[in-house]
Amino acid sequence: MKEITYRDAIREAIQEEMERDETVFIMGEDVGVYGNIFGITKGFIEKFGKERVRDTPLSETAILGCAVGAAMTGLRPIAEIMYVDFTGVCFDQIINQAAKMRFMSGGKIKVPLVIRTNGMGAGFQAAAQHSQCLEALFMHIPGIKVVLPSTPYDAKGLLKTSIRDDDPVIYLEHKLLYFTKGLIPEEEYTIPLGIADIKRIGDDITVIATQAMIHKVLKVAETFAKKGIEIEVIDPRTLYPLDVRTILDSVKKTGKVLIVTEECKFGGSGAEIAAIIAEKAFNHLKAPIGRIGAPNIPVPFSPPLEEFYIPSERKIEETIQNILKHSN
Amino acid sequence: MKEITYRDAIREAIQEEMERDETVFIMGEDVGVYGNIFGITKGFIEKFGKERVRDTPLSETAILGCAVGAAMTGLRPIAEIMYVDFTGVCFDQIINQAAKMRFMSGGKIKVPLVIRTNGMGAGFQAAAQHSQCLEALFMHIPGIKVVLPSTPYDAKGLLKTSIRDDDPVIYLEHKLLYFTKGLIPEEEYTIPLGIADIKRIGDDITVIATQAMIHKVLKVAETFAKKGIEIEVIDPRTLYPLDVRTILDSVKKTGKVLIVTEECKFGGSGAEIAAIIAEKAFNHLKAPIGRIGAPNIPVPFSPPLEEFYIPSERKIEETIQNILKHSN
Amino acid sequence: MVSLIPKKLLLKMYTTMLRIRSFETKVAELFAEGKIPGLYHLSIGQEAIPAGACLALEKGDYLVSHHRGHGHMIGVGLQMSKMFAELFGRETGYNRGRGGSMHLADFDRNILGANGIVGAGIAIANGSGLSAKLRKTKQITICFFGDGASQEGSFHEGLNLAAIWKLPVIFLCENNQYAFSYPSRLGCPVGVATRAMAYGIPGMKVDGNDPVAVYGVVKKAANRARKGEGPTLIEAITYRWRGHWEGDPDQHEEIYRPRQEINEWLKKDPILRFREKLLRLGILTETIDKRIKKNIETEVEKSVKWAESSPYPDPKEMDKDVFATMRVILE
Amino acid sequence: MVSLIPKKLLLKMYTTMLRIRSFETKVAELFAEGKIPGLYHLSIGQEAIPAGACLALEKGDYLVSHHRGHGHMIGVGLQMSKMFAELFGRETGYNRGRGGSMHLADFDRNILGANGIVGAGIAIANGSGLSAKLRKTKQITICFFGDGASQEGSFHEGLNLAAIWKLPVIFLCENNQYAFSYPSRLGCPVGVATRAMAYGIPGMKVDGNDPVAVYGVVKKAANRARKGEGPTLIEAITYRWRGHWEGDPDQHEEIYRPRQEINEWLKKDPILRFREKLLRLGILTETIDKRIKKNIETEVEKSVKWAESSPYPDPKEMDKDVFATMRVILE
Ligand SMILES: Cc1ncc(C[n+]2csc(CCOP(=O)(O)OP(=O)(O)O)c2C)c(N)n1
Ligand SMILES: Cc1ncc(C[n+]2csc(CCOP(=O)(O)OP(=O)(O)O)c2C)c(N)n1
Ligand SMILES: [Mg+2]
Ligand SMILES: [Mg+2]
Repeated sequence: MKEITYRDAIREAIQEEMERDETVFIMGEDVGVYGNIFGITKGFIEKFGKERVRDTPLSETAILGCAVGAAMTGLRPIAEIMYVDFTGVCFDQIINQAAKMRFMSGGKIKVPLVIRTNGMGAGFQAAAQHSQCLEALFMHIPGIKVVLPSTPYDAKGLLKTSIRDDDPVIYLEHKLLYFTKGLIPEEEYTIPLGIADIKRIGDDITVIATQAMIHKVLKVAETFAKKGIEIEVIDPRTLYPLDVRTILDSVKKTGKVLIVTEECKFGGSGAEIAAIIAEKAFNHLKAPIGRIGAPNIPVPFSPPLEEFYIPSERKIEETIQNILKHSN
Repeated sequence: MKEITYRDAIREAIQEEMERDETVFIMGEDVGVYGNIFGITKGFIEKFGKERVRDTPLSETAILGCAVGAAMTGLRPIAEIMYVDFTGVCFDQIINQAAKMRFMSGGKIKVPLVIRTNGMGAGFQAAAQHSQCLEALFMHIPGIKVVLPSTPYDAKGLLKTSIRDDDPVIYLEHKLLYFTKGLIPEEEYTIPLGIADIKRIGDDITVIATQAMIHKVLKVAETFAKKGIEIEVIDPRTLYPLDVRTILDSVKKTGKVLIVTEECKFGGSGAEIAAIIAEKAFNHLKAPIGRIGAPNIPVPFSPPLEEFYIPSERKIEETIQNILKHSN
Repeated sequence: MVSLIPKKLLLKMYTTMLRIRSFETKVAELFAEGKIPGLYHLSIGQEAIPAGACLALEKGDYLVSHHRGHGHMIGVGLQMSKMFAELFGRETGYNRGRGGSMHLADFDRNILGANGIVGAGIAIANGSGLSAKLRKTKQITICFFGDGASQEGSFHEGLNLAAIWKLPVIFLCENNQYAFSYPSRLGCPVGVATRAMAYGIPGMKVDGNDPVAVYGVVKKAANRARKGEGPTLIEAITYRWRGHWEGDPDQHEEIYRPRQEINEWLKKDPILRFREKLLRLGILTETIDKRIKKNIETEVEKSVKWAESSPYPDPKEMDKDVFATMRVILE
Repeated sequence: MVSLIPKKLLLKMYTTMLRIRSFETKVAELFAEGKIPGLYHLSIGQEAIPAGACLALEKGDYLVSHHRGHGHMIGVGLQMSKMFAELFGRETGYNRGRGGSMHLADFDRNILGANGIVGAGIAIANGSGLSAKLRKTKQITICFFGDGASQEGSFHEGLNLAAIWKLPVIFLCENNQYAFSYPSRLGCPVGVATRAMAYGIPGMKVDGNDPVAVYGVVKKAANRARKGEGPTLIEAITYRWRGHWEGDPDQHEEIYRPRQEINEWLKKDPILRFREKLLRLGILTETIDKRIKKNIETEVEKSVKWAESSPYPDPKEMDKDVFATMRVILE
């Protein structure tokens, strides 16, 4: 095992896959000479050449369109859209082209494409157009897999799998996590899409969370552990495919559940998870399904506003407390 | 009262508002000379002139950008995007511009803009890129109101309110409903946004549905009524603001609930409604929360595929039956 | 120009135009009779463009089409039977009934598909262009789109990227004077070909009702692309005879197109014009002409019959076609 | 040209440039010290453009800006104090702390705001253009954007619509040679002004380091717009001295910009150049110059102080700013 940052785990995944398979290439704004805004592809041009590490103009529709076409004709593009917020200017290529191409063709074509975006999430005072969590939009569109890693280990393993996957994948990186550290194996490994990770085992309540929220939940779980309350923490890791079984098994065991996501709560990915539980594990529930997310407000700039906006450890703690009050 | 089609109800709303307020104008592809693909604005150029009834080039981003800018500077644009599927090419202007402008300004500007789209929904064999129900995407974005009328009465009243509203509204028309008929008052009326309509009163189960699904549910409800089972049918009419109170009150009364939407079920608007109920009316629930939607597949072209794809009356009936089996 | 082209090819162009027209005339008929479902955008009147352009391509070249794409498909030799089967929504169709007219594709022949989103294909064409370039295969990509598409952002981004990367792509705009009801003289007053200047690439305007002229410019652009010199923008001037889609009342009433204008263009029928030329040059005779038409008639009839008698797809099988690696859950 | 402009205006241009530079130099400092949060895109080196362009406008004209927008705001006379307050995230800021640098706006003065999405403002500018046209107010709109923005689809759609509708909009591209790390000679080899030809509108290239030259072309474009003759595309050639954003390592290391190139441009400092000209012409004296600078220094210091001592917004009040007609629910 070695310690590595989330950022470097992503870099290693791309690098290893580009070494392994010469049909893999990467394109996007500032990924070449600059080496990506977070330094993910630094030195890649030297290693792989300008043909496989392609700086593009400021044309997100052209980037994704080109990636879709290349994926349909024998290559495995990794297309980078700087911040997830910018998918708004190329949304058609994601939802109507990449995602639907295979089905519209009657299953005759595959589109092995990875769309990576750097900047999910708030916490940087980057304001309303540079801080969103938009996973729920992609999750609702059939035909595309949605990956959102929370640790270096998951980041590397899931990205390698995504690149090898024969279907379009949107791989959402969280800007607050790039410089967090974790252990990964020295040797090669991959993580299948659609398998949730139980980040902590417990019997008293199930907390399902993603990306930056996982870390807050884990901290809160430690506090509860000291009081003898054991929280089961589940990170779905991929929203599509979603590991419904792991979630339901846990809920059936604990009977209590809280879902914590950073996105706007209303209409978010947490709603789907809650709805599935309310449909499929209803008879096991001993308390209302709790859900925490951001309020239905664009992300504010000012630090105290942003701090209030992002779901806090305190809020998580209090909500868990409230749910636990319900008798078994 | 008079009988009118959904299409004509929409036309009347626009016409009356354009007559009432000269800052209201309409722009979009084929809305002028052609009078809109469903004939909604036929004759409008003659009535209001080319300045207020504006044919645009095939440039959806330009259309919405122009509408946002006009709304910020004293006008009340109605911008038409032909099919909802095409919002993919101008999504940024909806989610990052129209919806966020006011908040980013610190509440100092208003954006009284209506975005209308003609073509929600399947049933026309228009295939994967012309048949989607995308309300869930908009509902998740803070700053924009989401209206989806199911009857001529609602269509007119809600559209008039939307045009008068000082906030951006996306008004989603369902292509299958244009030529359905209903009664509306001769005199002027409006319907506030955020008030659900109880389309049928009942005590045995609450069914929440939108747009084309409302009509299927109402038919099914009649069948059940014959057997003495009374279904309460709720049409939220607007997904944002969502009339949570009406929904919860009904669920508290019936204890059983089914949500029926035409969109892909996974990550859809129905999930949010289910999640709210699971959180806020949990103690009143006597059965798992049922949810019906399309499978997680792009809309297929071939008639038997499409028929299978769209939630059917039979499926609604069976699911209700199953939920009712749960003892009280 | 005509004299430089082998007789056989000229006859093939002529036959291709006739095949497109017959196919689409049949589509109009079947749709009017309620026999085929869906939305139909016919290219009757525009047949010279696919006939000229597709014959200038080589085997293995990529083709990207748009909503008005039947002509392109027939141009590169797709089978009418499987095309009709698709329109009938049958399992034997090119897209196994999942796609319909707006999504016709044949990946076995590198036909990357029609598209329901105006302008989307322009961005996608760069992908097959880049792919061929990186794989060093000398394949080129031809991308068909309308005058309306040249008003979309994707046109700008797509052409710019192709120019910057010198991608082997031919952007062929079929300027049929209207984007639905919107005249191209309003939407693009300078003319689409002029827009090539914004990207520093060649822009060529050509008579889109003359297959030989189209063949010529496409051949030239294809050579350029194959030599690695980059993309070309071609604007082929033509006219659509029918409504924007089947059911467009403009077909019968004067809504956005003056009758006078339509009548002028009807006189420039690309098929009749070419027929006369070929007859004059002795390349075609009345006997051969009759035989060609007879054959096509038979082909159409047989194809429709086969298509109509083909089985519908099984809804329970749809779950397999969304992803290559997994089935989705059908509830 | 200079001789045609009143002395007072020339001095105002000069002062404006100095005010922009001082403001942004302070921003860089505050950011480096960790005193202001957020993302900062500074326009140091580009001051001649807002100084020339904004002074060519009239009261009531609309202004649309982009991520690198401080200069435009100061150019039209926004108060440094409220700008700083916004950057400090305070309730007294122009956007009440909700927006920050990338969303600065002042609707009381028709300054429709910076924007975090490259190219988005180009489409929005047409809206104020159309609005003025329909309301017959003779207001024009000036829209600032970068060379990178000219690669976005919104540029194409926006300029085309403005041209078709003859909207009173000036599209002013500040070509500072780079879009982040991407050189504009790659992204737009023909030059941005050339792209005007694609829309049949005038395209003008101007020395963006000369405020008088910028003033001249903008005045001309403004007259044209006000007369109802439609939009103009202006490309002002300039250079950004600092990194793309504060924190960009290119500021200190040679990553995408050769040091040689930066040094060449530093010599073309728009402020020094203009200062010398004004001194030569006797419009400015060393004494006046000192006084101006002293005043600005005081203004900056006072503004920062005021901003820093302003209160933060109350998070519980955020619910009121999303919609004009309702509060959202804060849980
Ligand atoms: C992004 C988008 N906008 C609008 C439409 C609706 N639409 C389909 S075809 C068409 C006109 C296209 O005109 P043009 O590109 O000239 O092609 P033509 O139909 O004339 O062959 C329109 C408006 C669409 N399919 N996609
Ligand atoms: C749609 C979109 N894509 C990418 C970005 C990230 N980004 C912000 S500024 C910028 C470069 C802009 O270059 P240019 O338009 O030349 O303006 P400049 O920064 O040089 O002033 C990039 C890539 C963005 N904000 N929006
Ligand atoms: Mg056309
Ligand atoms: Mg620049």
